[in-house]
Amino acid sequence: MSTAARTTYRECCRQAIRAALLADPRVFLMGEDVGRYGGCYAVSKGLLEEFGPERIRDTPLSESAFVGAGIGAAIAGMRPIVEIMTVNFSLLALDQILNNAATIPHMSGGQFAVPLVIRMATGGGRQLAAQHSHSLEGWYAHIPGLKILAPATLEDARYMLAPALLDPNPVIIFEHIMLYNMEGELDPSVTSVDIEKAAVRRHGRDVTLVTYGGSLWKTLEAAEALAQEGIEADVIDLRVLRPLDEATILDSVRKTRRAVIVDEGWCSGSLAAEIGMRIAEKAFFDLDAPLRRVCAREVPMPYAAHLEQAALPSSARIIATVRELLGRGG
Amino acid sequence: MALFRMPSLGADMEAGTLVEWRIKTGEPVRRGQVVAVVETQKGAIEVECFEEGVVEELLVPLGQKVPVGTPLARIRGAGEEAAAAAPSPAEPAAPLAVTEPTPAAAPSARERGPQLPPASAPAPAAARAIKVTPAARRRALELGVALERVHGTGPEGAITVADVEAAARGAAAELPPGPPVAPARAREAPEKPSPRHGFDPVAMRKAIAAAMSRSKREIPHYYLESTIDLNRALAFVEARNRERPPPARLLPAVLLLKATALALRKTPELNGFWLEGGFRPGPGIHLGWAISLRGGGLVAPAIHDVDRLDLDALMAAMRDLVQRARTGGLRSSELADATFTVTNLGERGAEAVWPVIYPPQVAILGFGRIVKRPWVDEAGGLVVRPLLRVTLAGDHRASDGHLGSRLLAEIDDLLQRPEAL
Amino acid sequence: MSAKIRLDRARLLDLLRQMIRIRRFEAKCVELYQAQKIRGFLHLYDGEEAVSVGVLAVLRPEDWVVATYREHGQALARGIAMRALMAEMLGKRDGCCRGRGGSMHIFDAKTRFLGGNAIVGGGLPLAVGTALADKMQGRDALTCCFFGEGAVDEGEFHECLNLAELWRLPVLFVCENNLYAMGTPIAIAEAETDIAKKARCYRMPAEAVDGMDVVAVEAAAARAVEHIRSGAGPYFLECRTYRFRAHSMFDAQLYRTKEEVEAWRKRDPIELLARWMSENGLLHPNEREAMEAEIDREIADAVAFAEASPLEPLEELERFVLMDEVPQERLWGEGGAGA
Amino acid sequence: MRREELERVVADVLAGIAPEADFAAVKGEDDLRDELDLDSMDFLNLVIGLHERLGIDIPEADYPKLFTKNGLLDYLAAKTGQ
Repeated sequence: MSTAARTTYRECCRQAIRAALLADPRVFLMGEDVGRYGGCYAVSKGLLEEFGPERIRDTPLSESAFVGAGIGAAIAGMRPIVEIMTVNFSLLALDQILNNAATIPHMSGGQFAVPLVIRMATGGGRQLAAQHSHSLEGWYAHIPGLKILAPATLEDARYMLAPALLDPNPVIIFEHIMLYNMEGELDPSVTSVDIEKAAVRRHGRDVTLVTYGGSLWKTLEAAEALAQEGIEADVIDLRVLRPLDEATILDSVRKTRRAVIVDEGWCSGSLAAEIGMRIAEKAFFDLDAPLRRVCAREVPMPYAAHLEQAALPSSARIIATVRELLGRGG
Repeated sequence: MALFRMPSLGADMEAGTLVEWRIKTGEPVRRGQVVAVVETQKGAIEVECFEEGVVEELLVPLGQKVPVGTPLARIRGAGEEAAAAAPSPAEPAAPLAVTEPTPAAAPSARERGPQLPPASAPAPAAARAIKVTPAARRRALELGVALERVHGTGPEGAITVADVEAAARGAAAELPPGPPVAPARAREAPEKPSPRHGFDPVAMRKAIAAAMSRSKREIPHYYLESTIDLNRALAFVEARNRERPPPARLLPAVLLLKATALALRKTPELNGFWLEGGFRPGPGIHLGWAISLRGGGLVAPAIHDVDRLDLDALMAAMRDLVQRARTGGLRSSELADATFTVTNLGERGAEAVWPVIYPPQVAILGFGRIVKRPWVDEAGGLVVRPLLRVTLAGDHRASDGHLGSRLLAEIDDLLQRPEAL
Repeated sequence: MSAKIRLDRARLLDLLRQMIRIRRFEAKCVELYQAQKIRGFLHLYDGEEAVSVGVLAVLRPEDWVVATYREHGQALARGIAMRALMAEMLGKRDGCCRGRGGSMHIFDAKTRFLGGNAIVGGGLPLAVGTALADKMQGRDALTCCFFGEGAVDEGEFHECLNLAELWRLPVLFVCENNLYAMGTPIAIAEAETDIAKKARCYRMPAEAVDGMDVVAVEAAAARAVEHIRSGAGPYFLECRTYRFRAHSMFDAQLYRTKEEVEAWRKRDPIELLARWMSENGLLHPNEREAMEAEIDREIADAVAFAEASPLEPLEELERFVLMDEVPQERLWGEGGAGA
Repeated sequence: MRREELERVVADVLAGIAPEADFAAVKGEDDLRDELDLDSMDFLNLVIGLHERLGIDIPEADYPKLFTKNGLLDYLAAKTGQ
């Protein structure tokens, strides 16, 4: 049995890409500064030296062109991994993602699949302000034809890429910027993960906390604090934002009868809204309390640390929301 | 305006027959007053009312069998205006389909012609004002609990599932903590219950069959047994009784119940319910005490807060309960809210009993017959001692044998120090 | 292949026949549109036939074609069956996209026809991608990408020309310059109206050609393809053409004069070729009538086929939103290497 | 107190404990507890009833003397005769 080695989320992302490049000659990495610079968040550092410029392609700053090129290349037999520096920049490629990647399989009557993986950084917390800090994965989760993943753990960061590349559909992987430095031991017993199911990261009877990505750890922290007060929470890590693993959410809510959704996206029209609505549609008569959300405050992400922290979901806000839901105000 | 409804006295009760009104139209009623007697498959049960006010109208005639939740009477609160005579169209008295209308009633119904409720019957004011969660509303329907009398503890004061279940178990959850209520209420028991209050043995057998089948089907029982030396406990009872006239005397069973209740304080995981796939702790230590009935059958009414009763109060409660159980004078709140059950075979029973858990409780304790047997005492000497075999059946979904063992060990320990009980 | 094309009679007759086939197919489409059998937007290629026919004449089966929403000409010239095309126009199950694409989104995996792209400029990145894949996998294939001069306004045009040249990708960029982006004349949209010149700024060989002269188009395309297949990177062709009809069906054409249209009609690519062939004894009397009669029979058959085709069942609505395989690879073999 | 009177008092007290019990049908040497299905609580209630009706003390140590019908009536006769 191998022993657990100390590693980081960033290293797990890198090893996942490396393993994919080794496993399949059709795989290549393409994006801004992925080669010589080593990746904006240093995920692809060292890969250029190992795999060469054909397979670790620095691109010009033309998101639409290189994302669209990834789509075309996937259609024509390759398995591209396209990196977009941050979700805010992905808007420059939204045309290609929505109008081509997500629609061509259906629009062509099933003649063309787009086996493409797009990775991008998301989320706030590093004082990067309003053009580098948003969580727009909920927008992407709105789009039929895409699969949306949000690895929150080392194991998911390490092992989600392989099934994503095997998938015949365009898969977008959102990596939260606050997780890259997260250190831990990669569970040696895990050698693969699925990209279909949510994971219940903590079990409890009193309330269901639904979250994903960077918010998972705040939510788990809140759940531990609540346990000290005798409130036991189920914590669901969605992992897959589209298609949603509705069964896991509903099973939990039917048990606990209460749900709080924690989502770093803005509240209005959010993924949290979607999850809440699904619960309302399918588990209404199991609810013993109103649904609640803890989302980012509705402002462009500010720069100053105290403002940014106030805008982001926090474990304190999660705790307060759960307390209120269980009638334990104060 | 409040409605007094056919209460649910247990998860297996679906309907009841109104056999006696203890109130009349125009009379005042107090909270907790026994207002009616209802015949169930478990026998006649006095039913308390949880409203204050004046009886405005009795809605169900004697002898009618109605489903749980059916309004039985309308009670006008203090200061409220008298309402129109007709029952609220949204809340019609609903006889069970199996009940044939009496020949006398049928013609008058024909004379009146069909009476359909208006298409848009307004909801009763109380139903509009209170907040109830969807799950609680469904649970209330299942348990036949009138939401008007449930106190909400959820967000914005909403009634939650836990509130409904607490209300269904009786008024305990609504009363402020204080002296136990069971002995005080015992004084209201009728001296001579009418013969029709006896239990129907066939219906009772069916009820026991349903509950016990469900238990054995759903609950993975585990069993633990200990033999306890009762030498000190019996000597304590004997010495105490020697100085007292018969009405003040104790039975050894009192010590067993008290020891059980005190031990449960240390293992709260065994005192409560398995509901919706999870354990819910009981609101207090309310021991169901299995009482066998003459002519067969069994009831297990609850004695509330046994851990807080002194031995004399507990003995009084037990005597009262046995008396009323055997004459059919049990109250609604006593039958539905035990958090743990004890069965005691007594001096003429078998040496040990492996009891079956009463769902949704999670454990039951069985005391066998006290027998004299050889025993090795603390000094290692062989002696003859009165021994008692105590058997715990636990719900393995809710607890493990380790916890059960702690309960038995604690009971043993307490029975070796009877003066502390 | 030499850049000089052989212009024997059979070859010229085929060019003429293809252009007439497109023209008459679309005329039938207008009829069906007005009978409300075709709906949505319908963009006609009337006047521009020489561009697709001339360019696609020099392509090979393993090459990719990326077109715009005005792509009936490219679809027919590329060899997509008229029956499947007409059934798609009618939104039927036997349409090439099973009724999901319609006029603006024609796809055909067998001929590597990657749309039917109805976002102006949106097809260019795809073309860069298919060319990148071909190059990385060492396949001797190119991607021919059609777009209008309106796409030149888009950022994607510049991103893609840059990227294709930067990476020396086998892309033939074909700009169908018909002078109007919907109703916007190029003069009020572009500071520099010489489009080929823009391409040259990206160090890409580029030429402008008379898009009404199918022979000239074919000759230019042949030169372009030779350059690309030599491994020298992309090539840019601006075909100057004109659409005789409205942008789409519901267009009062307030942006141009009837006189301008009439002047261009004198340069109708079909009549231009037919007249030249007649003058040189290459088109015999009655030959054109016979050709048109045969084409009309094919169109009638395609309409009958499309009318008879069933509708896609509603249960199939959500099919192909997510795929469970990569069907184009099943068609061509792993890696898309098959031809 | 005469034996018939005592027998009536006992039957009366028993009726409150076990309404269907037929004390008259019990034979002299039969164990009351077995014949009338009395458990320890019933027996205590019998003792309490007799104590209240007859005003006599019945120490716990004497309980075994009360188990048969004859024993009970003899005991009560002796107590009330004192």
